[in-house]
Amino acid sequence: MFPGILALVPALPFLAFVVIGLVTRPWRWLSAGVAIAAISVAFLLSLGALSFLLTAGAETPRVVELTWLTTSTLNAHIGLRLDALSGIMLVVVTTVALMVQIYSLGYMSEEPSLSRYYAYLSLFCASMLGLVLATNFLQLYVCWELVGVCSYLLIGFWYDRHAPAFAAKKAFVTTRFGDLGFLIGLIMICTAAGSFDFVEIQAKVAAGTWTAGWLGTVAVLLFCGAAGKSAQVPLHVWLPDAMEGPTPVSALIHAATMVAAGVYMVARLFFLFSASPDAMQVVAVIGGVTAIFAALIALVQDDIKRVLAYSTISQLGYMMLALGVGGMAAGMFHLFTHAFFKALLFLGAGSVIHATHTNNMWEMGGLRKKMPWTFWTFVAGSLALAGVAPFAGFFSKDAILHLVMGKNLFLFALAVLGSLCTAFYMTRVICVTFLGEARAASGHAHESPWVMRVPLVILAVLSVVAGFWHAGFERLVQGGEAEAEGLNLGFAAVTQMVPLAGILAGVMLYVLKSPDPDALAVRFAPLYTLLKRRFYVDELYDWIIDRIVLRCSAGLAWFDRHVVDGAVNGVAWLTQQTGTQLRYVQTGRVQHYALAVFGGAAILLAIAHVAGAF
Amino acid sequence: MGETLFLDLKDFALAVAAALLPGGLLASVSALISAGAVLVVAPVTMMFLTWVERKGVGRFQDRYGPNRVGPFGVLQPIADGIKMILKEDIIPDGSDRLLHNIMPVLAAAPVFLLFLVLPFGRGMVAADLNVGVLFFLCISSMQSPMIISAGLGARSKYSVLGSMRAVVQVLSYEIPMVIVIVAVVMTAGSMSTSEIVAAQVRDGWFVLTPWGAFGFIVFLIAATAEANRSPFDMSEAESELVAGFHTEYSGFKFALFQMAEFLSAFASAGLAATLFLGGWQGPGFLPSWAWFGAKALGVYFVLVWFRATLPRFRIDQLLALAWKFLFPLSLLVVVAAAAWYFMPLLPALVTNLVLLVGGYGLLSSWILSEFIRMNAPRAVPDAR
Amino acid sequence: MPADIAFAMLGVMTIGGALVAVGAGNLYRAVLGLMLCLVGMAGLFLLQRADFLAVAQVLIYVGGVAVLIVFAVILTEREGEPLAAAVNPRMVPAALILGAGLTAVLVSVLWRSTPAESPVADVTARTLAEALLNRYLVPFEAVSLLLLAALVGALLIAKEKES
Amino acid sequence: MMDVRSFAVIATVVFGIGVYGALARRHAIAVIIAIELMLNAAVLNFVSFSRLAAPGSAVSGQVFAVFIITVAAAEAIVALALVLALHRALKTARLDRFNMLKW
Repeated sequence: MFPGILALVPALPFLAFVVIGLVTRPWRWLSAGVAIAAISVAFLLSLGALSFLLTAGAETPRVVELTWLTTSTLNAHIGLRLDALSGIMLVVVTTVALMVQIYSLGYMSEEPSLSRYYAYLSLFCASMLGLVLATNFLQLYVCWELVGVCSYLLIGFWYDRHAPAFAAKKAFVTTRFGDLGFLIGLIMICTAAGSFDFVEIQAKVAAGTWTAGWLGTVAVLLFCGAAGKSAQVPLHVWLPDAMEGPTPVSALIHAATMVAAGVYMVARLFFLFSASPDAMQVVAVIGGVTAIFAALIALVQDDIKRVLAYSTISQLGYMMLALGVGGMAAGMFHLFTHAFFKALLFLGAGSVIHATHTNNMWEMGGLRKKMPWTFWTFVAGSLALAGVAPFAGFFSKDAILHLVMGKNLFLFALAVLGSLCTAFYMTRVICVTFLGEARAASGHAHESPWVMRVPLVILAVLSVVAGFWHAGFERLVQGGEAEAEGLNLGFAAVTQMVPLAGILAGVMLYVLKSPDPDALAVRFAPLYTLLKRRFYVDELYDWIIDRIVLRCSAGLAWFDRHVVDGAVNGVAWLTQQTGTQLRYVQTGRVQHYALAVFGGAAILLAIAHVAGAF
Repeated sequence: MGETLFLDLKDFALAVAAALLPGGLLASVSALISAGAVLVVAPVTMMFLTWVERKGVGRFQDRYGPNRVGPFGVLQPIADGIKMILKEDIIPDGSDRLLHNIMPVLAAAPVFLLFLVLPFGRGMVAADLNVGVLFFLCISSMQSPMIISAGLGARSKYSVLGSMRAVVQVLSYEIPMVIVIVAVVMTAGSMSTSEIVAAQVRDGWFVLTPWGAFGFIVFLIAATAEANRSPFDMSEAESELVAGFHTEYSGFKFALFQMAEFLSAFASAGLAATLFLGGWQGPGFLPSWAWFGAKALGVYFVLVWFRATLPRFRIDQLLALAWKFLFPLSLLVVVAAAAWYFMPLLPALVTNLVLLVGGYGLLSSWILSEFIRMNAPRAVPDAR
Repeated sequence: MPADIAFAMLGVMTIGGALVAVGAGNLYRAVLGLMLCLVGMAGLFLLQRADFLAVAQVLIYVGGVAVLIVFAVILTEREGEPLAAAVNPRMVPAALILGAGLTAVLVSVLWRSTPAESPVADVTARTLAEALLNRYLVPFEAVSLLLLAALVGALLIAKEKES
Repeated sequence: MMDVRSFAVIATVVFGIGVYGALARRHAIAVIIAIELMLNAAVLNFVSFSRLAAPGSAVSGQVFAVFIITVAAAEAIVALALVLALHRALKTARLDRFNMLKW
């Protein structure tokens, strides 16, 4: 039965997309129902697949393939690959997607084009699930781009407003930079291997067909794509802006679909990366830098969603860091847990925004009483994110830190610092948003409807308990060959100090106001401004584009306008002139034409006759 | 008695020729003798016909007709001929002299060819072509360009109008006529006139079958119209067009047109006799050629009868008759003939009657009502 | 030989008719020339024992097409446009050269060919009919459809627009 | 003299005359006449050359001739109708007055 039936997992949401687009578009609640029904079935199937893997073992991937197209040099397949990675990802994606879609019923209830929204969501899920189940580079790439398109559509869902349209464009263009490298790497490896299939390429890599240096180049190029999709420095700039989309979409993008694609891709191609220590080093450094970089920016943001966005970038950095130091299981486990608590946090933030109609934390405050469900689930998510035991984040982050410490102390230091920042800024968010005095926007706030609360609760529960599966997870992913490392209690006790310190600092600053955060901001003004302006990355890009790219473009445009267009217009002019002259041959008198016809026939006949044809 | 009279005469002439001429020319001589016979007989027949016509019409109109020249006026045609030859030949100003001069000849010449394929008696057909009937049609259809050229050659309004009417009429009536002939040809299994007569010797006269009776009527009407004879003589309607296409022709040219007309009418009568009335066959007390002559003359007499009895049609009624009444009937005749050919006697009879009497009765009454409705006088809007 | 004499006469008639048809300034005479040529053609068919074709040729061309052409001439005749200027003088040299050249080339082709035994095919109306209604049934029906279409089309084109 | 070649020569000459007429004549109807001449020359060739065909298939040539005659009749009808329409629209049937068939 498995994995053939899994074709339904991406197919059902896709079908929902088609049905909504073609049939149920005028009836928005029906569209929502179709989408949710499709994703629910996909969710159940995914659970079935995971339990099947747990009972039957996941040592060897199970693959079914159909031939898609055949050329003389390449055979492209389309297929399904079920192994530990894809099984887990299926569950993560479908769970989060299901929660988000249910939550959206409440959050988007006043949206007139709800059908379009659910159609995009369904297509988004379908392409992500197709990516997860991909058996080869081509399928991976197609789904990869589909995911990009869907994120574009969803970030720019309110396309009639300036900011979302602009953010969507930014997201698309930025990821495109990464995708360029990805495509080059993909072409290199696939032409070299003569195949798209992961299995075949893995075999060739294992057989040592290529040198480590060449493989490293390929891996780094492929990592460019992952960096773009997973918003690693320096291609992280799109993700905070992507907050312009509907909040449930942000949850989906941050937890399960878009950004997870990069990490998943690196994990899926781990055989390739691990063959080149240099490439692994690049991944690890980029991940580590991203982790601390984004965490620092998150410290000073005012927009609740932006804080969460930077925290996502930071957490993705952790995942990459883990992968870079060889901890595939650790990285994926962090992806797994992060999906739940980040979805939870975004949905919670959405709930808050839904209630207050603002994104700015400083206009909220005192919401703990008014929105208890949201508050408590949000706290649970924050604790998980901060890595406080025994919440899910603790287990995954601890595994990463332990792993990194064994490899590279510098990166370990960055990671620990990042962890401290994480705890601090989450404390800041909770204190400013939920505690303290009620400010401008929270006066009329009220608890969200139950369709929004239920997903919060479910995700909160998952955020609490998911961590306890770490041993089983590791066994599943490692395929039983390496014995699970288990929890190092001593190490955990030491690292546990870090988030607690962060929380303490946060509470001191934002509850006790000693020292006063505003005074600190004035005192460390240059640093504060640097962080507030997000290290001037956007400005740097603007400068590069304005000064370098646009000037080069101007030169090229001149060339295009005068030389290329000149050539084209010249050809057109020549044709036109020839036609103008030739049209005098066309006298409009039918007998002249007949003369030409008969004359031609006579001449041909005469030539053939003289040549002796007859 | 005399059954082989003409054949014996020809054999005798051939024997004389064989004695005098080299053998290779014998076939040509045989053909020349037959053609010569036709050329001699035709004008004589024509003279006789004019006498029959004038005498007959006279009697119908309760007068004597020609009775001064010769006994019962039989020599009247000769007197007419002399008068025609002696008359002044007028060529109007502005007419096309060439056309004016040659058209009478060209109009009269093909008519003689019509007689080539008529079986005048047992074995008495000048050229037994396997496409005989078609040949007849082709020659008679050559009349229309001749008529129109003659009319145009005179360059008179009456002539042009008359010739155009004549051509439209001939072309229209040719169609039901040809279709009816197709029925005969289908049944006989040949287009050769002698074969068709032979088929009627075998199966009985076609006019005695229902489809044949209707076909004969259609053929007769169409032939009358083809010959531009009253009541279809629109092309030379005296009251409207003076004399139609030959208005401007006088003297012997006029005589040639007259001859062409009479002869083609008689040839049509002969064809009617051949196709429907069993040709030359008949009881043995008369020779076969006499039977043929009697039948042809009988048919011709009916044409005279028409002329004397019926008033002239209007041109639109005339065309409507061809297209709306004869044309459907001729198609039904073809179907009925096929039924007759393939079915046993009784069902064939029933089918024929249903088709021709029932079917055509309904069809024609519907068409007639429509025709009357369309031609009903309309309220004329006030002319300001 | 009588047949040869007939052939010579018919040949002269055909070619002469054709010359009149393209040479006569008066269109009526041109039509007469055409008729003459067509009748001569029919005679040439008859000489080759193509009885049916000969008869059909006269029936259709002389009895039908020629009359139609005369009608068209009558309907398009106009005062003040002399038909005498029948040829376009600027086209005459080219047309003459082309006509003569084409004829010369084709005759030369014929000249070079080896004379073959030329039996006279025995095609009667019956065999022709059998061929038309068996082997060539589909083209035959197609041609009848074509005729119908041409008839309807011609009516539509030539019909006066009702104002 | 009765061989196929002599008939073909006559057909060729008539065809050449037709070509001359079709190109040089001014009046549309005169051109139609010339075209009829050419078509008939082709018919004559079909009939003549069918004599050279294998016994039994000689009929094919005449069948083709029948088709050509039929199609030529149809062509003549349509052409004359066009001439009439042209005459009605432009008040002339002279081809050298008619030069709109361009650009």
